[in-house]
Amino acid sequence: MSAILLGILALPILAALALWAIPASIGDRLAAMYGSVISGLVLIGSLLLWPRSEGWFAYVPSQDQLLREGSRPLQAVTDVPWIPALGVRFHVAVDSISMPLIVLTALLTFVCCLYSLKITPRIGRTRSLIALLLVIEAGVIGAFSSMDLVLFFVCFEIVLIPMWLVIDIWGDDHDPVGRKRAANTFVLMTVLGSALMLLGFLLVYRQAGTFDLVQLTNSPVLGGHGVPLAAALLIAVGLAVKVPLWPLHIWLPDAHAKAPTVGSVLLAGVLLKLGTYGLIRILVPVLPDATATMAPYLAGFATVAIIAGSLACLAQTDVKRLIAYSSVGHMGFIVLGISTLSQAGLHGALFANIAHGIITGLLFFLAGAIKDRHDTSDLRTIGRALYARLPRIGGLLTFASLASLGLPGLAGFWGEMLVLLGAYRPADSLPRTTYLVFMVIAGLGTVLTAAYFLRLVRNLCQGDPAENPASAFAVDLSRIELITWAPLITLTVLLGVWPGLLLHQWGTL
Amino acid sequence: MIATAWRVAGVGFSLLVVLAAGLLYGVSPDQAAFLNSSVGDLTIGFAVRTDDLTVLMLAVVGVIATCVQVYSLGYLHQRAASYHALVTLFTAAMVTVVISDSLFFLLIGWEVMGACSYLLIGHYWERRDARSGAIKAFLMTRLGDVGFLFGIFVLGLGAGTFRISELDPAAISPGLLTGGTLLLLVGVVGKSAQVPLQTWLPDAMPGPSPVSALIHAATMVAAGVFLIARLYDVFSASQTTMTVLAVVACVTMLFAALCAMAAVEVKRVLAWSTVSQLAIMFSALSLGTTAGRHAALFHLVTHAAFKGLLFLCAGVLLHQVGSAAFVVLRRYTRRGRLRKALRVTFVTMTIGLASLAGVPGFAGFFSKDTVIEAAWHHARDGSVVGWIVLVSVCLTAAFTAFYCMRMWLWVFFRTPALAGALGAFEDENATADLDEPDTSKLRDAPWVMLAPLVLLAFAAIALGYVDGVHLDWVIASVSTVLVLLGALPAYSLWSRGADPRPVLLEREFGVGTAYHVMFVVPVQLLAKLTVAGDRDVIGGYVRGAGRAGTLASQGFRKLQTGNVQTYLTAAVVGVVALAVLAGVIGS
Amino acid sequence: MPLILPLLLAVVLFCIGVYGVLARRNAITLLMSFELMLNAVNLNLIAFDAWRVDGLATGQTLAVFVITLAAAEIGLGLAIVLLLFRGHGHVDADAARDLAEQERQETPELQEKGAAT
Amino acid sequence: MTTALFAVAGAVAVVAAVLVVTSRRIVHAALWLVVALGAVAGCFGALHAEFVALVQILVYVGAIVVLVLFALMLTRAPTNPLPNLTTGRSPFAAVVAGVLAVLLGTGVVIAFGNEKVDPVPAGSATDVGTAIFKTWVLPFEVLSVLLLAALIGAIALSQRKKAKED
Repeated sequence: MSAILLGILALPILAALALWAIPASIGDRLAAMYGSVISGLVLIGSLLLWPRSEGWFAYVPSQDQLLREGSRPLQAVTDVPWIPALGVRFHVAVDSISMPLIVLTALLTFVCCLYSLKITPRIGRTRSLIALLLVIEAGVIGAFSSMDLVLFFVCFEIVLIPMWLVIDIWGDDHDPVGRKRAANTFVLMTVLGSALMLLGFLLVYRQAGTFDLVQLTNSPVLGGHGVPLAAALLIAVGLAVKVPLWPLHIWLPDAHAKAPTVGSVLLAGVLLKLGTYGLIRILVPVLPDATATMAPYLAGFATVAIIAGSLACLAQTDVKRLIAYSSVGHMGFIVLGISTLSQAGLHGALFANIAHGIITGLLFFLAGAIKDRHDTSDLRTIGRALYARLPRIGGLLTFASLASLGLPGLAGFWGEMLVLLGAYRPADSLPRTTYLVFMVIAGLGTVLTAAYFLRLVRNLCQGDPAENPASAFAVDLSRIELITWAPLITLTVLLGVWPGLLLHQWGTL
Repeated sequence: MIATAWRVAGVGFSLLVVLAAGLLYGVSPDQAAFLNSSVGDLTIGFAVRTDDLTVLMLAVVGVIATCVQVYSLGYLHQRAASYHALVTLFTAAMVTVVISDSLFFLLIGWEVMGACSYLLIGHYWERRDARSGAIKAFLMTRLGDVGFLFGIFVLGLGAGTFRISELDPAAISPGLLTGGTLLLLVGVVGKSAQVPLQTWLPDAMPGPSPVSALIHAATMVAAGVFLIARLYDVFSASQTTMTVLAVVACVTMLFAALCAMAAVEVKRVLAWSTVSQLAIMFSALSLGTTAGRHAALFHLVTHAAFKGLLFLCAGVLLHQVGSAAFVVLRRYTRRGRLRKALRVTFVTMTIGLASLAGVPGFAGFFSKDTVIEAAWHHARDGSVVGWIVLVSVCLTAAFTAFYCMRMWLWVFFRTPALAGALGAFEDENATADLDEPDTSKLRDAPWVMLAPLVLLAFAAIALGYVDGVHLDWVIASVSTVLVLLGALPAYSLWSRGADPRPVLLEREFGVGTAYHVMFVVPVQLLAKLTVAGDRDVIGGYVRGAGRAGTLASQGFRKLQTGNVQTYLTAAVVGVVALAVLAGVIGS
Repeated sequence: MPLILPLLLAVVLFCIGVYGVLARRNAITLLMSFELMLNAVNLNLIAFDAWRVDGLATGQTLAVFVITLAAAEIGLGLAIVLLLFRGHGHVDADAARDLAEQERQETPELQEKGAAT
Repeated sequence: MTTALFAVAGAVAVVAAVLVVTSRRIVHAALWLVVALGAVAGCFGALHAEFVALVQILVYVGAIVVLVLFALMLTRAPTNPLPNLTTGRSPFAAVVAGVLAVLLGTGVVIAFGNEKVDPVPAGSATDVGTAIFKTWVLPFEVLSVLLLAALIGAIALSQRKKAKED
């Protein structure tokens, strides 16, 4: 098992290096095919790793109890010293929390590579783009599987630079200054956040004397004030930039609006999850008391994010920005779920993580398709009546919008529902009345979410076809689009009707 | 090709529902759970059940859906594939609601119905009113659904289960019970278009008429009534909730009936009448007695028949004439052609209206009487709620008779008044009434559309007798008098060629506008404010940080003079300072 | 002989060299001051060699090496000074500011970083 | 005896060094440098490092200073006193140098204040030569390469400029 994990970590990196070693003249098509094969292999590997047991090591005090309850918590463990002087170890493993996210990462990367077979940014240089995507994949999988704070930090950072390049080089070709600015803002804010996070890690190290997550989880840093609180605050702020939590979200709309389609998909589908994963994996188990002290404030910001994100969407005129802002709202739900510290909330957050990755990935693919066909993502320039011009894409957009607004029966619902359920009954140490208020506001946020998605459908898909004649060259859903989107659509429906597929993985957190 | 497949699938599915209802009839109640997963101490998953209520609703849904699907074969040719697919999904969602034994499973059906209604109302998305009507429908029901979801939380966590059959009102503390049922009621109010979330239903009329029939007769709005009937034990255990329900229902039935009296479009009249009739069902439920529940369900079934019929008739008018507005229909009527050309439609619609109005002998009469009777028995036991319900239902019966009569006369008959009552509906240009439409091509709809009409017309009479006729003659005669009291003024106004419409009623009490001003405008303002805030406040900090960095770098750049000696001086000073520092720290 | 004597002499010579490097204008004088500093270092090497006799003559050998290096350094240094003279017509170290960043147009992304959303 | 010799040589070296950095005439400064370096060579001799002293005189006085004088001639250094001999920072530079001297002096005194040197005659050419060619032969060879590199560098620097001027 551990060989598979090491394999899916190393394969994309090595493949990317090999790809750069090959002369640039191999052609875009071949590079994309190469990327598809590699990421396909990673996907297969990640599916082989899929855990067959329940349980999570985090809330289980000792190894003995684990064995008694009959759950195998960590799989594919590799634990070797890395920087012995600092006590840093190369400790990677997977469990049921990280596994779905790893599979999601592998899937989205695979889909992005497949998509690049036919549809690539106008700037060209597909070979480098594919290589960067593979590096991102390796970094993200590394972050999801690392059981050491420093290793997590390193992987967290590895992802940034390729993403910065992706936005900077392959971004919106009409606006070089804007895409450079967006990329810079993205990388600067995220680096600032991760610097704060590293400080928090160091404080944890000072208190506990180890960077190892397994040890830290089993003997957490207790105390809700002083140094633990400072550490929790630093880690939370650092991760909140990545999530992004209001008011640290400002990099997100720009980055998404300027990024190429595959960049947006990976950014929204995978990179944002690093933040929430960090909150669940590090903040909650390692600093439980401090997190409890902080949780109501975190929940407050999350609630503001839900409302502010939705309101901002209502006033957007750019389809990619709109979807980006919708991410702010959805990630707000996830953070709210985490900050309830209850089982339902955490389950909800984990579920919403996956669902958001799938649905928003699909939405960004659709937005990219619409943008490619009209050479702009501005709603007013695109015009209306997409149902008449591009009926299949319009229909899929409506489907994805409905999924994203949390329609029961599609994947988006269960996460939000469980989060709200968690807010209805948060952990015992938290002020319940406050959370009830948050729950009601968040519930109204879902109505606002519906409002802006319906506005999008109304302004884009519906309308009088006579006033918005079809462009001559606009073709409806192409085969490659259908192939690449099909897994996302299928998963959206599958997880919607059978949430247990994921929920039972997590057992009792 | 695809369209044909979906047509077949749609009709087949609805027949399957009917078949299922037939097979389940008489089967002893049972439940089954599947796809469960536990979250902490809660179990979240799906469950189905079968009992009398399920079978009854399945039958209603199946029959209406079959009628609608068949009718649509003739009615709709544009974008038929997506239409039939959505109607099928819509039916399936309602079936889900009906057979569900898990609150979450129910919620899935509940909200998927909302989404389907949104998509179907927006079927003619070229039209502005269809677009806004669709959005309004979805958002208002969604708002109610938030309350519904919270209600599920309260009740589910209170009872420790999300299974409907295991929800025991005795196990839930009274406070939670009242809170939970009130929250569920919010969802019901949204779904069934009761006050104060009533405005979406009349605005949903731009959708295709068969869809309206489906929404109004068997699915969507009926789901609210069904839900309370399903959770009747829980609801009736909370007196507060039942009182609130009664008040909401009574206000709604009068409000909606008044609005219907001033509406000038067939479908809008019918929409308001649906709101009003649903309120009658809710008022019966709010009595909290077995008789009340029975009366409500009885009325639900008869209402499904005659309301489905009426909407399908309106569809024929729309399909054959091109409009269902009084002002257009009357141009045909004045030549006397409409009644004669659309003979089947005229007859069936007359039956439907008679049933709706509660003319003795028709199904609506019996079911409404059951409601009045239940209310009377409850009132006689000294219940204030009973009295309120009784009075409101009686008033509503009169109002209903008024607007049914008004519509029937104005649509199908030439007024005996001078000049054919020019300008009764045409406000701006009275002489436009004199335009002579070409009536030569006017003929009745194809048989696929008429067959459902005939079937439903039969049901609109016969359903009154399936429950066994047990009339309280006093109540029957009182309600007959009420019908007459309502119908006579309508007749006299018509015969004088006048149709006074109070502004307040015509504008539907200004609720829609008020909501727009109260909610939509502030939200839009807030949205602009948020974007501006993001750009100028939060973005301002980020930009400020960037600018501060730039400024600092410009400042530091001044230090870089290019003079090597300066650099060296600084370096030596640095070394000295560090040495001093080390000495200080070391000592 | 007290060890402190050569050491102090080295300190004084070194600091005179530092002063010369920091204060003189003429580039050649700068080089001369460097030589003074190197000599101070050599002095230290010799003194410590004499203090701590190790039989390998480490200090003296190193001093010889340093002298060699000094020769190389002065060769290169003078070549640079000559280049400076050819280019500018003077050998004033204070006036030679070619290393300073030229005033030029601000790069756009610095100016507008994080601008309008 | 050696102490006295050393003291005299040291005093001469200090005075000459001060004159090197303060002389208004650059040529004079170069000549004072000769004195200073010679005095330092004397110090070496007093410490029984005769070979190094000789090398000092040969290389420094014989080669380096001559090179410096050539450079002065090539750069047309004026022989008359210069008005702006030092930069505006000279007082500050003096302070810095003084503080550095005090600091280093204090450090040296604290560290080695009581140590005695008993110079033994170990600085003969034989001894040092043996050390260099037995123990330090490898660094010596490396050093030769470095010298070569410096030589080439100096040539390249002067050549390239000429080529450009042409």
